[in-house]
Order: sequence, then C-alpha cells, then structure tokens
Amino acid sequence: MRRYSAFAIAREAARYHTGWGRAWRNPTPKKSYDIVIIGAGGHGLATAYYLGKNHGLKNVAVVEKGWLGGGNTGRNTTIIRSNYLQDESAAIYEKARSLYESLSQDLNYNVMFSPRGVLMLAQTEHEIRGYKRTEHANRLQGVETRFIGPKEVKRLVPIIEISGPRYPVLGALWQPRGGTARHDAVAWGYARACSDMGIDIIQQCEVTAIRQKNGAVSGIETTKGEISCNKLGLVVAGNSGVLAEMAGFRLPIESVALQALVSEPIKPAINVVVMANTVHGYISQSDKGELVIGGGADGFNNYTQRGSFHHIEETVRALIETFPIISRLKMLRQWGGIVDMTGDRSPIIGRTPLENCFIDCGWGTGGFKAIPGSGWSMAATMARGEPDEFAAAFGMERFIEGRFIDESVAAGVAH
Amino acid sequence: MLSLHCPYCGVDVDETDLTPGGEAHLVRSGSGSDDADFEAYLFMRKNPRGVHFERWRHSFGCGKWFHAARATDTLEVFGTYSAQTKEPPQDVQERIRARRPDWKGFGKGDRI
Amino acid sequence: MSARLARHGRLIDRRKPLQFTFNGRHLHGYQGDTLASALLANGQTLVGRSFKYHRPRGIVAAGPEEPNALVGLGKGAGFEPNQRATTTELFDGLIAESQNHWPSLEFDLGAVNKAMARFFPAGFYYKTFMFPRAAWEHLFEPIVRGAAGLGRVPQEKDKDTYEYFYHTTDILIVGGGIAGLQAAEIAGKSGLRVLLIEQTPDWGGRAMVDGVQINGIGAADWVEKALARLRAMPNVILRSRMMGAGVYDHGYALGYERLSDHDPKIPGPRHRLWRIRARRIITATGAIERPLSFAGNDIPGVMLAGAVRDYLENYGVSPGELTLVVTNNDNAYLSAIALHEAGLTVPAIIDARPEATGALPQKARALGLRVETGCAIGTVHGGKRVTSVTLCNQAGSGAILDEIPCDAVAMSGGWSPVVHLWSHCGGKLRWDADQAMFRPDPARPPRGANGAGFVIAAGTANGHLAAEAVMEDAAEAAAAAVRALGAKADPAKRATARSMPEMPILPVWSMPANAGPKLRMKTWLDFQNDVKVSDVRLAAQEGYESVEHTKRYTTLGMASDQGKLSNINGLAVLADSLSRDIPQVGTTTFRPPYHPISFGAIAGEARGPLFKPLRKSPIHDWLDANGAHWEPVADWRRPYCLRRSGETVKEAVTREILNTRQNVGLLDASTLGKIIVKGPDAGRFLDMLYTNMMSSLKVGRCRYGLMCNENGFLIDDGVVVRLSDDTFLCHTTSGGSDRIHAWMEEWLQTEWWDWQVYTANVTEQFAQIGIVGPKARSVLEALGGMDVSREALPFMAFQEGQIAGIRARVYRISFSGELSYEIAVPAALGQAFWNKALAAGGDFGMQPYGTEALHVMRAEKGFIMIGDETDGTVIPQDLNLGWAISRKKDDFLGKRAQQRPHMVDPNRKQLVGLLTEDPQVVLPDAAHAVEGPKRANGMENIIGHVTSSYYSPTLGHSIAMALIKGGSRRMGETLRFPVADGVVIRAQVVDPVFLDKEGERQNV
Amino acid sequence: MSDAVSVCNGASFSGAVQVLDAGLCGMITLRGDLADEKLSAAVKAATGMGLPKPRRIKKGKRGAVAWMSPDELLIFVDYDLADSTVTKIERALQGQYFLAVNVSDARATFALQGTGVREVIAKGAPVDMSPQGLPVGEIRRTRLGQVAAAFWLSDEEHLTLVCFRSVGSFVYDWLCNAATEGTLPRLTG
Repeated sequence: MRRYSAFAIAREAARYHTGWGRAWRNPTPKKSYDIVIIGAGGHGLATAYYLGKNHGLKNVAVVEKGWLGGGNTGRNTTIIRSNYLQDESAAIYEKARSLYESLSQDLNYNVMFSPRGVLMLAQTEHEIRGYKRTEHANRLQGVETRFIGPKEVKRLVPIIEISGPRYPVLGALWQPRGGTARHDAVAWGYARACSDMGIDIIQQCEVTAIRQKNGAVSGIETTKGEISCNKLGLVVAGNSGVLAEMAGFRLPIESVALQALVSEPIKPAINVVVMANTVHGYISQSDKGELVIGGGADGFNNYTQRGSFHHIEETVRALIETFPIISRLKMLRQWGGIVDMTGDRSPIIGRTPLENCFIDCGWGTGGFKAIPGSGWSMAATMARGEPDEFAAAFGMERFIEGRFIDESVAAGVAH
Repeated sequence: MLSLHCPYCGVDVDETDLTPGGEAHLVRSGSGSDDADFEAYLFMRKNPRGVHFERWRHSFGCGKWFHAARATDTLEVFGTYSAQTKEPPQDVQERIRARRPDWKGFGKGDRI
Repeated sequence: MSARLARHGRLIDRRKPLQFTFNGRHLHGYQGDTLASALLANGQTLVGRSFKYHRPRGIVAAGPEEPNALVGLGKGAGFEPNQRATTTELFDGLIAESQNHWPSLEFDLGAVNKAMARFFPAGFYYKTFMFPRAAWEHLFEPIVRGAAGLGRVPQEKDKDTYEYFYHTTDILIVGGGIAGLQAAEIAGKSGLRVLLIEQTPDWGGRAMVDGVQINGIGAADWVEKALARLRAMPNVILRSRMMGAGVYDHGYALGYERLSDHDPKIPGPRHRLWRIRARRIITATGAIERPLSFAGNDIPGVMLAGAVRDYLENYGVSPGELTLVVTNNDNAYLSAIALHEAGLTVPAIIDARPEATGALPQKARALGLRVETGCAIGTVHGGKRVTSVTLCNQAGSGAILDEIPCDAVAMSGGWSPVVHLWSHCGGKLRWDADQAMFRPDPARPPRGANGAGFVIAAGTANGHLAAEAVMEDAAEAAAAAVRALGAKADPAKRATARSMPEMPILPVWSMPANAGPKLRMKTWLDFQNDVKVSDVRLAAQEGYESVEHTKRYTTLGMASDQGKLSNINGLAVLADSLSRDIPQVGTTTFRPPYHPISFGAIAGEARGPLFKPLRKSPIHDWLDANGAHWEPVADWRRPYCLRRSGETVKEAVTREILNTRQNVGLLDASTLGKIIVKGPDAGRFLDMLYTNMMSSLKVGRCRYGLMCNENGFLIDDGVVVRLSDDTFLCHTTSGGSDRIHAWMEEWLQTEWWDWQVYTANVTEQFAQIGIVGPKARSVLEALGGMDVSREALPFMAFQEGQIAGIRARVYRISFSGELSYEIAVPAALGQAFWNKALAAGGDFGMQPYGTEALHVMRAEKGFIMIGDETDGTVIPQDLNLGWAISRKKDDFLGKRAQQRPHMVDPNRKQLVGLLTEDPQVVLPDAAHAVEGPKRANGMENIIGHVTSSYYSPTLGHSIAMALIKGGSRRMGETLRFPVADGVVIRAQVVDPVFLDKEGERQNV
Repeated sequence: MSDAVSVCNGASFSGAVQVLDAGLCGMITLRGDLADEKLSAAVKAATGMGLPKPRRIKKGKRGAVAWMSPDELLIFVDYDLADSTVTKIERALQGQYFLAVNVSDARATFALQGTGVREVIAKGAPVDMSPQGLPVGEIRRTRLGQVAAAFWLSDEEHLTLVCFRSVGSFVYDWLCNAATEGTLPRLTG
C-alpha cells in the first residue's frame, strides 16, 4: 500500500493524480475464512482491523450488504467523549477515546480527530448534582473531566446565552480531550488498513442465512454465495435483531430512528461540542462550517431511516434558546439513522447462545465514539473465545441477573 | 410524523398527541416466574422488520391505551384496536394477510 | 457586461425604483426584481467566492438552485448569512454583502488556494496533515477550520417572530406553474379541499418565459384567468411565497411561508411553518436545468440558458452583450432567439449534437445566427468575467477550431425534474435514457398509512418537458388524486397547451467527449464546493465507487444547493469512470428540506416567554414578589429559599431551618402530586402498585408508601390517604404527578382491565400548604374552625372540614420530623388561605421556607428524597426501607425483579449516614468513596458515593448520606473520599437518622 | 367565596380575535359506565341534561356536559355549585362503581371571540380546524403548543378553551400572541 503523505500528494500532482491506487481491494469472497464479520461499519471494520493487528488473525472477511460505512457510521454527529459515570462504561469509552488520539497515524489515514473539548451543560440543580457525580467518578477512573462554572462556559462558547429566562446555564461538565472526528474517514481508514493486511471487505453482499452445525456456527449464506467460517461476529447496528433472528436467538433490543441535521456552512462560531440534556439538544461545528445538531429518537420501532419532524422542532427550539444567534441560520439537511436500544441503554459485547457466534451491538445513540474501543474489545473477545476485560461487564446475561450498566443515572433526569 | 386512528375517540390523531408504549400483547411475569420468562417479559422484545403490534396511549386526548398493527419497514398501519385484547382482532389480521401475504400470523413465525 | 434593457421585464414595475446596497455600493433596481436580477442590472457579475479555492463566482441560475450568489443580508439583529440572491425579492433599503473573501470580493487573498488547486484534489486532507501528530491539532486543523464556512456569523439575537400553522387538506399541490394551476382547477371542481402553494411571489412558472400558448391565449393571460377561477372556489386555498419544504410519513408535509422577507416592514411573524396533513400530494415542482461540463464553466458570466431567458423576459436584464449559447438540446435555442430579438448579439450557438434540425434551430438559423453542430466548448477564457471561448469538436479531445469573443455563456445540458418531494418519503425514481433524466417511478410511490401511494408527480416534475404533455399529465394527476379520494373528476375538461416542438436531447456529460486530465481539472461539477470532473474520476479510481462514497469523498452535492445542479452530472461522470450505466450507479438520498429553511421557523413561536410552559402553583406570584430564589422542579418552579433584603442564599436557608425548628414555618407544597383512586378494587390495586400494604389502611389515616417499577427500582414515594372505604388519595413527588397517574392508568387499562378502579389526577385542584414546627398547632388553632388537637388529629391522620372559613383537608404528616400539618384547599382559594395563615402565624414567628430548608430538614431525619437517594437503579432494600415492603403480599410491581441475583447481592450499595472527621467540613455532593489499592486497569476502587450532604444548622455539624457497597455492614468504619487531587475527606459510617431518632418532635 | 380567583384574574386581550379569562367555572369529572341508565339519570338530575354522544358537548340552561372518553364526562356548572353537584351525583349513584370529583380549581378557562378563532387555534393544535374537521358543538382534547387543552366552538365566532390551571398564564400569553392583529392566514380562497 502506498503511504499517504504531503510528499506523495506533491508527486501525484505532477501527473494529475492519475497514479493513486485503490484505497481498498474489491475481492471476490473466498470459500472459507477463519473469521467472518457481518457489517462493514466502523465497529465491524475496527473489529477486523484489531483481529489482524493485535491478534495476527488475517484470514478474515467483513461482509456488508450495502457499502462500507453506510450505516450509522456515516450518519451520526461524530461526538467523541468518555465522561461516563459507571466504571465499565468509562473504561471502554476512554479506551476508544485514547485510541482516537493516534488513530490517524495508526491507520495512515487522517480521520481528523479533533479534541476540541466537550461541554455538557448543567441547567438545573439536579443536573449539577449528576455532573458533579460524574466528575468525581471520572477523576478516580482516570478520565480527565472538570465541572466548570457559567463564566468559564461563556469563555469557551461566547455565543451561548448563560442567563436564559427558563433554563440558565449553571455550569457544565467539561472534557477537554473530547471532541469530534470525520466519521466517513474512520470507516475508510479502517477499511484501507484492513485491506492492506489481507482482510477481505466484501460489499454489496447481503447475508441471507446463518449456517449451524452441532449448535455452533459453520458459515453464512449470502447473495454472493456460501462462505464458511469458524467464528462469526455480528456487528450490524440497526439490524442486530434481524441477524439475531437468523442465528436463532433474541436480543433485548429495539430499533428506533434517531435524527440529526446540519445548518448551512458559516464561519467559525462554536469551537467546542456542546450537549444540553435538559433541553435535548447537542451541537458542534464541522470543519466545513456546518452546525451539526443531534435530535431526539422516536419511541417506536422503525427501520425507515426517517424520523418524526417534531423531534427536530424540539431540538432546534432548545438550541435557539441556548444559542440565540442561530435563529436566522437555516437547516440544510436532516436525516435519520436506526439505532439499537437495549434494556439499560448500554451496549452488548460478547458471546451469544450460538456457539462461536459473537455479537457487538446495542450502542444506542452513542456508537461512533466507541468505535476503536469496541473493535479492540470485540477482536480480543473473538480471538480468545471469551470476553476480554472491557467486554466482561457488557454480556447479555446481565439482563437476567438484573445487573445493569445504566448511564441515565447521571443524565440529570429526575427519576 | 405518524397519524393513528384512536379507536375510542374515532379521530385520526397526530403522533404528538400520543405516547408510544412498546410491544403489545405482552404477558406479565410476576411473582413465581422463572428467570428466563421474567427476563423475556422485561427485555426480550420483538423487533421485526415488518408487521408489528404495539401499544399507544392517546395521552393528550381521551387518555386511553390502544393497540396498533403497523409495519416497521414502511410505517403502514393495518389497524388500531382496543388494548383490552389478548390478540389482534380477526379483521385486522385479515387486512395484514391481504397486504402482506408472507406474514406468518400472530404469534407464529416468532422462532424464539 | 450585464445590464438593464430598455424593454422587457414582465415582473418589474419600472415606475417603482428601489435603492439598495451591495458591499456598501449604492445601487438601484425596481419593484419586482430579485436581488440577483438587480445585481445583474447594475453590471455586478462577480457576486461571491467559492468554498475551497476562493474562485470568483457569478450568478448561474434564477431560482433556488443557485449555488454561487449567496449573500449576507441585512444588519444587526436582522442580519442573515447565505441568502440566495436569486430568491431574495428586492426591497427599498436592502443591504447585501458578498461572502467568503478577504479583504474584498475583488481582491481575495484566499484565492492563493486557486494556484494550489493541483495539490488539493478531492480528499487530499485524508492523506496528509498527519505528521507530526500534534501538528494536526495545533496547526493544520485550526487553519482548515478558520477557512471553513461561507457566511458571517450573526452577532445579535434575532428580534423577529415565527409561528406554526396546522392545516388539513384533501389535496396539497406543490408548485404554482401551469401544471399546478391545471391540477388545482381539476381537483377544485371536485369539491375536495385543495391547497396550492408556490414558492415564488408569482404564478405560472416558466410558461410565460417559454412563450407557451394555453387554450389559444398567451400563458400569462391564461394564468390570470385560471387564478380568478380558483379564487372563486371556496374549497381552494392559494398561497404564494410558500415552499413545499418536505414530505414526511402519513401524508405530512411542511410548507415554508415567507411573510415579510420581501418587505421587513410588514409586522407580524417573519416565517410561518405550515404543518400540513394531506390525503394526497401532487408535486408540480417543475424541473431544473443542468449545466454542461466544459473547462472554465465556473467563470462569472457562464449561466444556465433558462436563467438567461428568465432574466431577460422577467426582469429586462441581459447577462452580456455577446452571449454565446452552448447546448445539447433544442430548448436553449429559445434563449438565443430571445437574446437576438432583444437586440443583443449571439455570436454562436454551439450544439454538441451532430445535427440540429428542429423547428427552433431552423428558426435560429433563419434569424441569421451562427449554429455550430457537433461542436463543444474547449475552454472558457477569462478571470472574473468571461472574455472568450474556444470552439472544438465534441467528439475530440479539445483541439481548438476557433476562438469566439463573448462576455457571457448560456449553457444547457438538459433538464432534470424536481423529484425531491417525491423522494423524501421513499418514492423511487427510474432513469429515462431518452430524455436523460431521473423521473418518478409511478409504480413505486411513497406509501402512506393505508399502504397506498400518496404522492403523485405532475407535469415537468413527472418528466414531461413539452407544455402539451405537461398540461395533460397535470390534469390526469389531479383526476387520479380526486378519484383515489372517492370523488369525481373530469380530466377531459382540461386546458390544452401549445409550444414550439423540440427534437431529442443528446446526453453530454463531458465536453469535449474525450477531454484529458488537464481540461477535467478545470471542469466544474459543483460550483460552490469546487468539485471538478477530475475529482469524481479520482474517487472512482481510488475505490470510492458507491455514489455515497463519491459524494462524501469529493463533497459533490454537499454544498448549500444540495447538488441541485451538480448531482446528475456528477453521477454520470462516476458511471462513465466505472464503465457502468447511470441507473446502476443510482442517486444519493434526497433529504428534506427541499431548500434550506430558517431555524426560527422550525422553532415556531416557542421562544422567550413562550419557549416552554412553566407550571405555576397558586402561590407562585406571592413567592416571586417575596424574595423567591427559584429552582426548576420538573416543569414547576419552587423557591429554593425566600431571601430577605441583604441576605445571602445560604443565610436565608439557615434562618428558615432554625425558625422552622424553633417556631413555625410555612411551605407551599402545592406541586405535590395528588391522585384519587376509587372503586371496589382500589385497595387491591394499590397493593400491587405500592410495596407496602395499602388495603389495610383505615379510613381517616395516612401511610407512607413506595412505588417500584417492574425492574424493582424505586420510582416514587408519598403519603397515601384513605378518604373512604373505596376511595384513596395518593400523594406523589412534584415531578411524579403526571407520570404516576399515567402509570396507574397503564396498568388498569392494559393489564388489570377487569378490576373496578377509577383514577383522577387532582394535583392542581388543591393548593397544599405545610404549617410546620413546634408552634404549628397554635397557628392552626388561631386560624380556627377545626379541632387539631393530638387526640382529634393524631400523627398520620387526616380531617376534612373548614379552616379559617375555607373548606380544607388537613393531613398530619411530617417530612421534617416536626409537628406538621399539610392543609389542602381549593386552588382558587390558595392565596387567600396563605394570606390568612401568614397573618395568623405572625404572632408565633412564622416564616415561609423553601425547598433547600425542606431538604436539609429531611436529611437531618434521614428521610430519603426521590432523585437524590434514588437514581433509577436503587431498590427500597438499598435504602433500609425494608420495613415498607410487605411480606404478606404474593405480588406487587417490582417484587419479582427484587429476587434476581444482583438484587439480593449483600454487596449492593446501601444507604448509610456519614459524619466527617472534621464536623465543620461538608462533603461535596456526589463525592465518591474509594477503598484499597487501584484496580488492575488503573482505576481507583470506587465503593460508593454521597447522595445528600449538608451543613445542619440544627445540629451544628455537617451531615451526609451515601450509598456504599455493603454499607450496612460497615457501621463505624471510616471511609476515604478523595474530592480533588491530593485532597481526601474522611468520614465515619453512621446511622442516617441524625436528629430525634425516637420521633418525639412530630408526635407531640 | 369572594376570595376565589381564576388564574388570570379576568384578563382580556383584543387582537385579531378577543381572548378572555373566562373566570371560575365549576367542573366535575365523572367516570363510570356511560351506558348505564342510572348514571345518565344522575347526570340528568344534577344538570338537567342527557348524555352527549362521543366527542360532543351538550349545553343546557344549568351548564353543559362534555364527552371526554368512553368512560368519562366533564360536567360544567356554576363554580359555587360544583361541590353540591358532586354530592348530588354521589347520592344518586351510591353503591355504583363510579368516580365523581370536583376539578373546577384544577382548570383555567378562556373564551375566544371573533372571526378567526379557528385560525388562532390552528397555530398550535394538531387538529383539522375546518368546520368539517371540528363542527360546532364538538369538543376536542389535544395539545395547544406544548400543553394539554380541550376546546369547542359554540358557534363560528365563539370558542371556549380549557387547560390546566398551572399553565393558565402560559396559555393566555400563547393565545394573545397567536391572536396578534394581522397574523391570521385566511383559510378560504
């Protein structure tokens, strides 16, 4: 693989860029692989990458029914943070965040990780308590966060309205090394690095059945033929329930539409990521100048990748109240993605009732930030055949035991 | 923005007047149930890409819960009916069969 | 140079001149102008700079598809960036500025990027800026982000208002061109309700510009008559300046009405967002002309041929004196002929087709115009303005045949139907190879609630380009919609149109056909985002083969015009690069809105005081006037404390606590939820809802109860009162009233529907006022009317009667540990009672108190607070509330869950009290306790956290409660709380009841 | 009962239509089996009126009765008569399975008058406000802006709206804003 660099660009410029090769191969599937991953989104590709890189397992295929990175990886609001309350969540999200720090160099693909900082606004006394609780936890977990006062919030985000009549900003939880990354580039970078290691990424290949032998997985049937494998990973956010049914088990998951939108591009206005949970809105500005805004999720099962417009209205309303100058900006585009919601809103990583079939799903509305950590952990789990240190707490059995990993605890929602 | 027919008020109602309530026809597992049944009751939801039965409350209207038979892949609604039923009424099931010939029937085709 | 002509201009009123400024320059136009036409009339060809290379940009189009002429409009609170000059109606005093340049539009330093363009191909940033690692964060990204964006950021708060409007209709017709008008007439005659909307101020669309005849008269005359007929129909509503912004599920559509953008002096809301529910939607949204792909097609002066015609006919503006026309179809000849007839020079018509034999080319030749068939533009020359073009063979690679001087180029690559609204909700497209366009596939429409297609495309939007077919198709579309709704329509009674016949188009995706890399690097697809043919080819070459990959890798179609001009050309280039057919490549997904809409309109009226409803107790205004320091509690506000002048919040809280403990306090507890539960099965029902036994409660008595969800977690608490044999009154937390009422109804309606229980939420029926403290009884006695003695009204009892002449229920319950009464009176009399209580309490030192005093006093007593000691993961057992869980009951909500392994784990977090080693040190809220060495992963071993922590003025030392792993076994242990780097607070585990363990104070 | 105050204390606003705080109004929630003859007899005895059909409100000399849900009525009487009317109903239905409760103080009531009352409401309620969508005499429970509300027209120019007392002043402000002069879109040609 040609290394990417400024020098390589300069050399190619001389011949009108006709010399660049493919970023990833477009292989015909082999009859058999050691490991097959279903789903070439960020999580699936990262799993394959770390299988190769950390565990030397390169006889791996990633099959994808559409195009790689075309699911939630390509339609999220790209926020990266790890200021979670529970130890188990903080561990895996912080692992992911720290991998993001050097992901561009690791993959030789600029994923534009931008640690511009993430602010979570506290707008009620209850929210202050919740975020202070997280701050205390994070300090002891080794996650760098800080609760800051309204003046410092204003300094970080000059366009914010601190003393709004309804919900004044009372402070914020600040994670200075949180931020954003270029979502497509994360998928493309992993894909290119996987391909370079000899891992096959097979796009336009829909799985139609999962084959089993003696209670263990033996392969898959796809629109591009049968592929046998020793181990199978299901990494298909939004479609986990459908794949699980093929594999013969049920998941504690429901699929709902989550929406997002962007404004027209404007000159730099907001330099950090701001999340306002009381009023249900979060916002950042892309490197292109668009305000990227996350909206709410529908409360009903839905596979259409379209949501209901009133969520957009509620979000925009709240953001105008918090950032009054955006009132005269315009919404350029809105879209939806399908997210997997589990019973405690935390992910599932681990074994399934089907032997040698593993699953990584249920990331809900927060999957993008977890990609490197999720892939790292899923790869280790699949390589060893049992959950690694990060996945241990996220097994499906927690629901039967009543052992939840509930992050809404600190969300400032009055229970 | 869904619009559902409230079977009690007899009017079509915007989604913003309603509260979604998840899967319909759940059977409660209370005291004495075994772990697997109880887990299934609390967490194991049907999540089909296709025909689905779910609960809604006309919360800004009559306050009544009702059930809807709806497709999760197209958002088509096959009918709404009383929440005080153990299974979808025959006419609703027939309408689903007419629109979705491959539908396996209520409670059937759930492999697990 | 572009200029105003002496004649032409059917939309402008030359008797009404208007003044405006552009970049500070004073210019003038006429009523009816758009900002774009007025700029052109003033010779302002250069209007902006492109996103990436800062290349000079001129006006390309005449409608919302315009990618270049984006301006900052207005000033101060009325400033708005990124307004299309082409959709901005001119008004007197309009102020506009161009965007994305420094120091000026004419001389832009950012244009150095242009010189570097060769080093900045598509996606170059993914390949560089990685080394050294810190450089991206500290050097490159700041540069990239600093250069990002187009328009300026508004600096002031928007003073305008916005609103919504709900509208239900049988048929919504989007587009007020001749197809929309035709459809509206056919549909209107059926008697069904019809709403016809048009995004511009004018009706009729392009028909007048194109010289169409309808029913034997000119299109303009027919449109006037059709409008008059429609206005006479009571069932038809016409709205102009209203765009169909989006189509959503179940026939929901958004209409974006701009009420005062064309004249900011008009009072009232600026925009109105219509939330339309339609049974059928007809999209008569017309078509957008495609540019042609030739080198230099981005130089100012290169315009769409249709737009040239629009400016000429509608506004009397010429794009240049020498306008060269380049085309692959007959339609563009209309522009050439119009220019010629207006007395302007058309140096040549370059037609890529091998021959041009249609009526229009023949007419052009007859007028003496030079027509070059089989030819192409090799390169456009010019910098900030076109100066000439080179002519070459379309079939070749660009060898120059001739150089033709000109100052404008009118280009036409054919027309693409506007299929956005058709596609938003899942309507599919098919590729029409003959007409080289994607058009709606009627077999795969968006489907509504009943499974039937609810959108019908009509006219040009349905792929019919000739006016004859447009009018026929629109009539059929309307008739189909009417019939689908069970009414009658007669499409035969339609108007018929006549236009100049046109010969088939020749799809041309590259000009010349074999243009090499050098030309491809100068051939623009996306003018705003600077995406060129070479970029799309590079994406394909590198494996970004899916159309979504190509779009994202090159940013093609991601500019603020959302690819209205670039998408089809781009995917044709992609298809060619991959040697696939266009339909195999497919399109990207169309997402709402059709054209950007203001955030203000999306938010509607809900801003400032109307942002979000604030629930007010009957005492709210009095509290507000008497020093309330408010805190939000659910949608209510409750006073944290009531400050006296000169007092700090902390001082006020301390005073309130001490006064309540020593004398008597007055509390507005009206926000507490109150739910009546009545019926023969009410007791049985409450036994299921609460963890304790409620059916055994005696009439006239009160009992504290806990509610859990099916997961076993505590969700609410409160006092239950038995009013009569079959009637209970359940108190909930302030935040819980609606939630718990809904929770009760859910179980009654969906699980135990055969149980005879009715509920009613009477929270707001009553003002509930607490009179609390050792002198409380004296105050009630002073108010008079009820025997509130220890015997008549013992602890946990209630009485109904009159107090101070007001009918009331008096509950003797206590959340502070003091002698305490809560008095419920009708809300309308709440303030009256409050006043009487204040007057009667004066002699006893009564003072009102707020929620913080309430919280401290309950913590002194070790009472839990939902939301403090609970967080959605806490079961009653964790809080030592086992006494409130009935062992006699077979079942209650949450019982089964509490038997699961994790719930009976003795190492769960349990509630304990804490006393800090230094009694004057108050533990920070939510501080965490740690134990032992760090864990293997480097984290501290956290064993729990503080749930409530206060300085108790009553006790003179700090108190705290915490949830600690295995807490109940740790009595007497000292725990470590590292609260900041290097700061550790030590506290001893104690019983959480700090004051009056025996409860003597409340039992007096 | 001179101390009793309605939430906006009789405020009024004149804009495109008139908005009035309609003052205190007696209201009783009656839940029970609406098909039961004893129940309809009790309502008749207490108010002089029979039961309305679903979604309808029936007006008489002594007040009105509105259909709220399949097992719920809202009875309107003079504010001062609410408690005694509850007592009357309770007596009449003694031993039956029902619930009657005075909710007068839990509500705020507004009267809208003028041409355009339908359009004012259409700015905030997801309801077909045309005469065929909401005929005179039909009550609709829905939301207005962000809060729950119920309303009906007694003729084309008179609309009554009931909401919860705690949001009464918010609703009043909302209505006045929506009724600003010159801001009503015409719903005819």
